Amino acid sequence: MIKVLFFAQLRDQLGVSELSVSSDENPNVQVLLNNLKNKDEQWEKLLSRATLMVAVNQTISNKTATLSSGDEVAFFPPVTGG
Amino acid sequence: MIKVLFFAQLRDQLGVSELSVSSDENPNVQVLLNNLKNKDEQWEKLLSRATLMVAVNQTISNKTATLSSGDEVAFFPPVTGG
Amino acid sequence: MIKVQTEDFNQQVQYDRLRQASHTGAVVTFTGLVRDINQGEKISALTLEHYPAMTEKALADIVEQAKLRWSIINATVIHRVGELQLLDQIVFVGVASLHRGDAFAACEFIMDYLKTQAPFWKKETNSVGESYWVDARESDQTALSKWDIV
Amino acid sequence: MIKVQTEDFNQQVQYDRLRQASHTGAVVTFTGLVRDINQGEKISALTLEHYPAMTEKALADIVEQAKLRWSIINATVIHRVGELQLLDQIVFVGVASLHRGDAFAACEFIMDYLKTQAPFWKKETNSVGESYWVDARESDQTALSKWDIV
Repeated sequence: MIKVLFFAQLRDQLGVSELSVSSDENPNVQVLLNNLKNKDEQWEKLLSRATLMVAVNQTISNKTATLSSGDEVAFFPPVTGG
Repeated sequence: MIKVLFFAQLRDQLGVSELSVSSDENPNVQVLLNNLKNKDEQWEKLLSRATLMVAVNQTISNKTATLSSGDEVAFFPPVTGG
Repeated sequence: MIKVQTEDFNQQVQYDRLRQASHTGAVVTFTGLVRDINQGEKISALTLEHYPAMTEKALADIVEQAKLRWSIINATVIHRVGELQLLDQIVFVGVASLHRGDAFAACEFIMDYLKTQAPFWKKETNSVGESYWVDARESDQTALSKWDIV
Repeated sequence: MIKVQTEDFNQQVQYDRLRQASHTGAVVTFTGLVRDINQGEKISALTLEHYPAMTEKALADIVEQAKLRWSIINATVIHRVGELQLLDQIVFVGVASLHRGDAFAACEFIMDYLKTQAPFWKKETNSVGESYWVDARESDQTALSKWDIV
């Protein structure tokens, strides 16, 4: 399984902070994103933003990153700390 | 009269920290410098250095600055504070 | 030293730790504070959310990047999370080096990188009690260009 | 605040003064210390000479130049003179601004300018008791080029 996390306004808008998905069906970030977008129009819209950031196993990553069981993938809006 | 000051290694090498010169004979910094260099070979050498800095009335200045009675002119080597 | 914490931090303690190593000639510190005004709006409070498993790792990575680029004797990053009040301290970055050029550059680089790469998010409450997530500033992205990243 | 003094200064006191003004979002401080080594030579002490009638004026001018270029809420420069020991603090520059870019740039500009324009001179004593005036570093001149001066 792959653990998927959402943060900040993205989490608020999706109404979900965490979910698990099958690693077989989600071999990389791009496929995972496509599968998540298929949930409904709201997910499609929120996860299509050009500014969406992704971290794989707590490191900033990109859509080509491959995934395997046990990985943690986080999606979040542009960071605003500091 | 014009008050002339020397600082740091320049003062040590000249052996003088302060002197007074006539304002009539020293209408600008360049003339003042030339007059001082005429004292002897050591003065000629030390005051000919390209790195020599000059301040007129406590403001960094240059050789074209005009002088009048009551002015304070300081010559010093490159600064090394901070 | 890298820390993510809810508690406040003390400037003198952090500065004293940074200045103590042999050969240190320059210490540069940056402190970010909760402004009482942001993008024209009067602010009454700020909440900082983060991605706990990732934040310290992200900050440590940024410091490592800085160490590859500049000569650094000592570096500290402290970032607060949770509820903050007006004028509270949010973040501290301090760098000690032999010479000032390295300390200035590394400190600013760490802040510029942190602003765009470290997983913290600000939620402001304005003076009439409305809460909203703070938008990312485009100037934080453009600030990165001086380091040849992006 | 501009000060030239023989006494030491306190980081927290200076920082607290800088951070207190309304709208302040960023405070950058620089502190220069007496290194225990300079250009390969082991140092045992340092004497700072200055041109008393000019130093505070020169520092104030530099801060004014910085205020023309960047948005500054508050700025402090303290420079010590006289006899200093190893690891002693020599100079403090602190700048408070709305945003970090202004605070970083103004603080570094003030230091770069001070290094080449303010009338202070260092005399070092090495570990075998020899005293000599410190040579100006060419890198301090070249540091100015990033501000389009020289």
